[in-house]
Amino acid sequence: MTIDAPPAATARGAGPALQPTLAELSRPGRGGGKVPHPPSDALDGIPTELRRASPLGLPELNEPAVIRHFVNLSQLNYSVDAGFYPLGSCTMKFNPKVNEWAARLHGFTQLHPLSPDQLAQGTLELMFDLQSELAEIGGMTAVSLQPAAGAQGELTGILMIRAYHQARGDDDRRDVIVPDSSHGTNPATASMAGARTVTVRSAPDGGVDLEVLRRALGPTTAAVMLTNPSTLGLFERRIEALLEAVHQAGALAYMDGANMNAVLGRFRPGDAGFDVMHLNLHKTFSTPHGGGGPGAGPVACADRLAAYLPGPLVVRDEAGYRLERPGERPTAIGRVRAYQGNVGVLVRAYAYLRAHGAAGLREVSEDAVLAANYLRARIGEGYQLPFGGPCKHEFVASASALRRDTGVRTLDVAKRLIDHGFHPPTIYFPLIVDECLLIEPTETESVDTLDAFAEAMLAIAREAYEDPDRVKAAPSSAPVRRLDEASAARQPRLRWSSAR
Amino acid sequence: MTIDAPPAATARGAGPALQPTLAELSRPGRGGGKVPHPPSDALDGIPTELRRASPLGLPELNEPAVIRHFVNLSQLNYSVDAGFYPLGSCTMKFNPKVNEWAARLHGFTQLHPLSPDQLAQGTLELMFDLQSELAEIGGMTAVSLQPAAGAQGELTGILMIRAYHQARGDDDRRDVIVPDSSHGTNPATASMAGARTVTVRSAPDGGVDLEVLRRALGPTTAAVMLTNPSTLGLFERRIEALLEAVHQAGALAYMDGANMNAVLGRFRPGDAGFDVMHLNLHKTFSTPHGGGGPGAGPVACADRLAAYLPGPLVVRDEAGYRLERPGERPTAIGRVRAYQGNVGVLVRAYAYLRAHGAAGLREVSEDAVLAANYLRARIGEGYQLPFGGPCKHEFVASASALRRDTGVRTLDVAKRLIDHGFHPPTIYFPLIVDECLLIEPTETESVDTLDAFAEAMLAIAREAYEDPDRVKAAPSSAPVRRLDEASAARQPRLRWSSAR
Amino acid sequence: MLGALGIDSVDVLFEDIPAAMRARDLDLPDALTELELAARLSELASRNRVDLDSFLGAGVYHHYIPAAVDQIVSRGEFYTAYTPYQPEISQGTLQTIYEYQSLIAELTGLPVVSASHYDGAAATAEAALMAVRATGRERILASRAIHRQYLDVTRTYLGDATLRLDELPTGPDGVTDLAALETALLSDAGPVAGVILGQPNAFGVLESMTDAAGLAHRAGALFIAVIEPISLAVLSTPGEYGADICAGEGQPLGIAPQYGGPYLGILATTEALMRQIPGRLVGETRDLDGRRAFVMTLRAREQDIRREKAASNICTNQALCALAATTYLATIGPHGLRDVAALGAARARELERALEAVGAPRIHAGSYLNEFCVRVPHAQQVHQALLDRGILAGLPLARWYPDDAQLSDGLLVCATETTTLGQIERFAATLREVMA
Amino acid sequence: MLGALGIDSVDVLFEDIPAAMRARDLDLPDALTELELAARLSELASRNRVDLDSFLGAGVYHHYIPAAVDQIVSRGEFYTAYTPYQPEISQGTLQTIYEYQSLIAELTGLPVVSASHYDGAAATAEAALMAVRATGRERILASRAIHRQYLDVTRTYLGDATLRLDELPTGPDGVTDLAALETALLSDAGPVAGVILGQPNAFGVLESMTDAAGLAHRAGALFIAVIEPISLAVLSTPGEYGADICAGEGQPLGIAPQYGGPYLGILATTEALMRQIPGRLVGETRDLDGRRAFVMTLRAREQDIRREKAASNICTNQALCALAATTYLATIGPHGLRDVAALGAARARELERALEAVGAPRIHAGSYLNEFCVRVPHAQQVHQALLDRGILAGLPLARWYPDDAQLSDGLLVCATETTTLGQIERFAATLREVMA
Ligand SMILES: Cc1ncc(COP(=O)(O)O)c(C=O)c1O
Ligand SMILES: Cc1ncc(COP(=O)(O)O)c(C=O)c1O
Repeated sequence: MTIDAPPAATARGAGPALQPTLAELSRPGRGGGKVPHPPSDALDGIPTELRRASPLGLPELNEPAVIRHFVNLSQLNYSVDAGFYPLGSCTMKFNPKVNEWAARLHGFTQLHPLSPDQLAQGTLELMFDLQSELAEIGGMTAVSLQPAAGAQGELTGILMIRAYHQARGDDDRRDVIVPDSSHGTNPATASMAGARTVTVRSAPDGGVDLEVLRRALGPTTAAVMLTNPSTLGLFERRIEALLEAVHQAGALAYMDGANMNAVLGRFRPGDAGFDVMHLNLHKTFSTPHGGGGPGAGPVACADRLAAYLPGPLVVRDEAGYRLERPGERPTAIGRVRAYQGNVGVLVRAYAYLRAHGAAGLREVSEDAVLAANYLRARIGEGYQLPFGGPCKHEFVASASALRRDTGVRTLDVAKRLIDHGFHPPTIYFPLIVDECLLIEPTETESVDTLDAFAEAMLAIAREAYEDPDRVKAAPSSAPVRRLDEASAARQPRLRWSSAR
Repeated sequence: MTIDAPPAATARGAGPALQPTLAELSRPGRGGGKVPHPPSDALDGIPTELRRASPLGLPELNEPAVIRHFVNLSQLNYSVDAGFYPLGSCTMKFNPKVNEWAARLHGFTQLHPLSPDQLAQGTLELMFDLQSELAEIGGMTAVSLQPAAGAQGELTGILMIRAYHQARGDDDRRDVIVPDSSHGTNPATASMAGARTVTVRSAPDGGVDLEVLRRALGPTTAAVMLTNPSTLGLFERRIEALLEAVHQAGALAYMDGANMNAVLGRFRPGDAGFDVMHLNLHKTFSTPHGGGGPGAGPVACADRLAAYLPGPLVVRDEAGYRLERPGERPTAIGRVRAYQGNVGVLVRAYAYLRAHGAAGLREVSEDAVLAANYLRARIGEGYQLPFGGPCKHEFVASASALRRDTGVRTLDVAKRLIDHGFHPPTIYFPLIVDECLLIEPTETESVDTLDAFAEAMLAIAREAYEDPDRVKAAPSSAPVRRLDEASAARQPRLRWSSAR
Repeated sequence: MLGALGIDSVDVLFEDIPAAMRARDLDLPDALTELELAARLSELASRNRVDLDSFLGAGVYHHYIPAAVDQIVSRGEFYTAYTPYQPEISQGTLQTIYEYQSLIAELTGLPVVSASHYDGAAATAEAALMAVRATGRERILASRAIHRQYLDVTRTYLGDATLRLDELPTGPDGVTDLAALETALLSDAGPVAGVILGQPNAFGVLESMTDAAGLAHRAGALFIAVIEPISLAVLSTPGEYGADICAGEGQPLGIAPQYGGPYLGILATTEALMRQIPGRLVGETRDLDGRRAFVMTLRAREQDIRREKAASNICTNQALCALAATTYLATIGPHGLRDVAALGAARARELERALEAVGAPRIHAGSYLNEFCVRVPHAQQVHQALLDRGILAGLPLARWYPDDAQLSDGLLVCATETTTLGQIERFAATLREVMA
Repeated sequence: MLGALGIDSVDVLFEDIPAAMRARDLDLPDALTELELAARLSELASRNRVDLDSFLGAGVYHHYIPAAVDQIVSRGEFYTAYTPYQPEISQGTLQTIYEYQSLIAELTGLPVVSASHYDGAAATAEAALMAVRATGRERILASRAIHRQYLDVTRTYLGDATLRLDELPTGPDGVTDLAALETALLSDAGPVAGVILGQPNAFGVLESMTDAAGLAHRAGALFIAVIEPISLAVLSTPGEYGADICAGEGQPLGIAPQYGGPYLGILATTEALMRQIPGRLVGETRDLDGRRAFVMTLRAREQDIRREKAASNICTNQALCALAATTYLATIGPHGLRDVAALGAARARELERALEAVGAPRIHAGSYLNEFCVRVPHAQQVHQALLDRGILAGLPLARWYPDDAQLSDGLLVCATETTTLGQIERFAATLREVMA
């Protein structure tokens, strides 16, 4: 077996080294001692033809090797716990440690999802309270905690809207309108729900173009999905007219609430007239992102849609808290998860909510918006700002002038930020902005950090003029340099070969 | 405030960056939210002259800043969890994770040390079992778990020996004999216990020189302290004659059992005739070293010293387990710890013992000794081996030829190992070997790792001949280069200045 | 910062919210300090009853989780990172996903594994949609003996429009009726995109997957297996019996039950269907200096690039759970995994014997691994009586299969390597007492 | 490896052990798998009763430990490293020790802080030995109102030879008798090296440290304060009242009680005594490139260099506990620490009122912070009766002070910020019930 990574020897002192794979570390006979051996006749009840024929080629390692492998791999990662992570649209705020502690409490972790309600009163109370508190925050009537992520929340919401129209005999409403600035999950959700996606162009100020929207609306429109604040970091200023137009057309309004971190306690979508929304607990409510997940995307809705929320919800009666019984709310769209949701994530979000209270949440948004506007002003010293301010929790900048003048692209700026010790912002998203950088500092960063980041961005801009090749060659100090993504896609190697 | 560390910006991509201090990170008004505010009259009962007058200049940080600070600092450390750590005399073996889990169980951590015995039955049973099992391993009669470390175990043992002699009216026995190869704690302990330290020269084979020892023994000898296997990694071959001589002189024999990892299930000091010994749980029984501690250094003794063990021991009677009561064993030398010992460490050691059993412990020593002999043979290809084999759990090598031929010293070899990704061995200890390297691989390392380490050592030896300056300039890839230790000692700066 | 922006109140930054829409003060409980919060959460956690002897499985299992797993997933470097968009500083996450893909490929015998889905049910639903996309057909056949919740979720995902899901019956032995499958495949309700069976199925019974796969393939349908990953240490794999897709719940691989999630949706498929699979894929490549490295690949299937044409809307997934599974498999190893599977089977046979001896015989004749149904007169009341005595006697089936007379007095019970013989004895003895 | 060594059994490597001394097989319980081990340890832990309302302190206190502390000390990079002999790859440990030294210096007002000792008692004993070394005198005076165990340990450390320890009495108000101190300092039992008082003392009472320090200094003795670190957020510091050395138990700073350890022995002193302090010291310096870095310094005091002439035999210390304290102080901050101290004081005053109201008045008149002695008829039986009702009513003093009539019915009780008003009420109500 060849190990392509540089030998561990050359790199640890210099920072984390690339690691061999588990398969490469495997040695026959290693491992064991975790569980007792079964009696030799344990599997006699299983007919031979139902038994595994191929050898079980999992790697064989002992615990020291496993720990060292993953500890070293972990150090190859950039993380919020180690540095500033201004990934726009993702709200990479700090994840309080007491929440992690809470989610690991034995009483929470060991509860089986099919436990009778009487055994689950602690978690049920927590979920009940969380449902109520999220409803209050959204200005909505009812909440389902089932969806595992924002995208699943969207799917849930669109299916609810469909069920609503159908219940009214409005079977033809199958179109879902999304602005071209919307998050990719919005159109993808519409397709997944069997709807036709209608994309509408944004106005030059970044908001929805009301005229274009009005033209798109019609008797086949089921819903308009609006991210607000938008993925450009802008509050939708024409929102009153917009919602009026939607409802007048007989359609419902879905709000992608993934960006609620900007407007907690300032704006409640339900008050404004949205019919249904989701919240991203892994953004606004600080549950960690886990290298890609898990998160949670609860759906909150107004009265007229409550009947369609997926079951089971948590309800309270004389005997205490309980899950809705099968069939109890027959109009429900059905489950979207096998069980009650990403409960471990809900525990963290509940802890966050209780730690903040109303005033605290409002402060979160104030600080997030203030940080974004401050950073926006500073970044504007060296980059284009395609839209006017103020922004909300994030803002769009562009390296278009840099590209024009020096050939240095947004991608290069991002990679060079790595050499400066920062995680790059989101780049080339939203798709509608040229050489786009989407920057979200969050409220948990200090002004010192914002300044250091701004200095780095401005230094890179200067460097682009002085030594563009250096920027284009970045990163030079990361564990690896730029990757050959093209051949990865051309000849996908998605696993190690199983012959070890 | 100036931050001398390079800005975080330049280094993260390249591996962990040096960090500002907590004081430098402090900003007025940060932090809070951990505990409720007290009523304003909370301190009215305290006379003003007893109150703190100076401002409490602790740094003010919020949790994100704290976490980031320590996560980044942690990555500046080399650790067993991340790599090979062949620090001789320290037994840096892997620390199983289930032990960490166990030590953090609520029932263990929340128990107050002055709890009535009836509330402490779980921990008391664990301690009782551990006492018995350590006695069995040492071939001794009784064990005190109180000492916090090997050195405190030594002090305890020597005080017990003194008490023994005094009880027999043998008041003049105040000398403690130690070989010149002994660990520094041995002579330091003797002094601390008010004894006179007599150091005896080792024989050329690394063992005790019997003749020299016989001459040193006499009516004022209280004890001989022997590290066995010694800090040279050698089992004391003349041990039978040696113990006979000691006892014939009316002295007692103390065994420094810090190196028991070499001989578990092969050699029981009590069987051999040692009167008292300590064990280092943080070496032999895999409790982690914590960046310098805590550990635990239980003392085990033969029958004739049991009366002097510090109290309270854990005993069992009809009602269950309990601590000895004050005065119950009036000859005890008195406490050496405020309470029962480093119980959190004892839990880990108990877990390790129970995970291994008799056969497993014997295997531990076999594997440790085999690994050491294998590595010794490989290192011998490029370095001097001042003593014959076999070695036990560790061995001494010397870079004396390298120094003579190239000017490259052991210190340089050690620093260059850092560039190769390894923690250096112990160097210049024991003091009696020229250009000494004390190398202890432990049983938890794979042959692949041993080979990689040997290759690195041999490569450095080659490099010393080809490019000695490169070796002398090492490390070049660590977070810092060599330090100015002299001026650190000349003008000690032991804290940040309190004016922030 | 206000100063730098030349404003004197943060309110200025919120003036873009129309006045009429500004929120009133939120009505939420007061903020708690960390001390108070910890007390509140401890109290809630202690209100759950997790101290019973439990024989409840039904898709979620109590397995021993080696301590190493929690040490790794608790590392901030892993859990506070996000999607590895910047591979140069995300090799930790990327390599562990690649390793996850490799391990699950080894376990299932299917070479292409996505980086995670929300749970076993959502993975099953995605598998059904995938079959629809791959075949251009609109009808799914699913055994009634896959977990009820998985059927529900799949039905929800298929929606109400053109796609349709038909259930296949089971025989009295608990096995899916393959004759009925054959008929359904040929029925004029339309060509079938995919056939879904569970192994072990929802009654714990082992299906004839090879035969079912053969029938599906003969009709041009894809065959989708819903698997339990630990069983694959000893049971024939989807790869062996010719499944095109397999979906399953990864919770048994080092993830605690935690009342339903986060879990791990496993989804794997063949090379042929590689470009149809939804969700993240990580592949091996090189950097400019030729060093091996890992990167997200085949991204053109994903929502952020393809928008309405994406293979799925999935974005945030369950990556940390995939890391838990990877760490679990690396720690437990092939021999350990076989031991876990076989010891569960051995305990289950003890359980069967013990329950039968006190008058609670199995319902189905089909063979099983570590879970099975027993008949207990007045199952619901007996279940409650046992609860009162500290025993969670599995799942009463009447609630989930109200129309099935065979199951009306059924309890689905399971054993794992954590089940002790003492617990089994106590269960049997208490059952005898309660039934008397 | 055997092959490479040219041997066919590992036994060959053990032939240096004389045949007569080779051990028989060890008689130890069978090895357990991790699953079995975890079950055994859970069971032992659950056998401890830690669910009572506790008013027990006496040197070890239940404080709230922010979750951040455990996250940090659980990092393998910290807890699986050892003594930072190689500073180039140990800056993490070195800087945190430097920070610990700085924080404790700030707290105590004494500039030189050692990196940790075994516990408060061992630190006190080391302080006494340090006074002996620094003054060349051989007699220590210690208030009887420092914790009994600290007196015991100090006595053990001083040994039986030439060094001697005399106890100073306390008055009825619970305060050390300074007139007696004055007399003792002048007595012909020999010149005094050091005078030790506790603040708060073992009865919870506050001493007149300034006066005591003055008396000690006038007699050429060093003044040694035994402190409780959280109290220093609000109480006058050793630096302020002129202590030469302070020792104390760092457990309250983020370390769980865990039945006695590992804890954190705090030891701090003046610049003048810097070279007398035992234990590790870390100092700031530069590397070859001028970068700030940290390194162990003044090593010539330590055993591995100085052997029998070392300032102490200490080698392994309690570094990870010092890290816990550092993380705790960084997390809680100056305002938080003051709140902890003051809230404990406030709760203690509630406790005093509540107990007094049911007939258990304070014994001493001296002022106190958060711990005090109350008189309860039949204290030992009442204590047991309260235990049976789920209340741990502090420490019965008769066992520790058998010869002191004033304390024979005494209970030492404490409150901290974790004590709730509900617990106080329940304590008082139950006490009333039990005493009736
Ligand atoms: C605006 C917006 N909408 C929707 C989503 C999708 O949420 P999730 O990733 O949780 O599925 C995201 C984030 O990824 C988002 O930023
Ligand atoms: C041989 C030997 N003896 C004694 C000691 C002292 O033990 P400790 O460091 O636990 O005080 C050590 C280790 O440091 C040692 O290696």
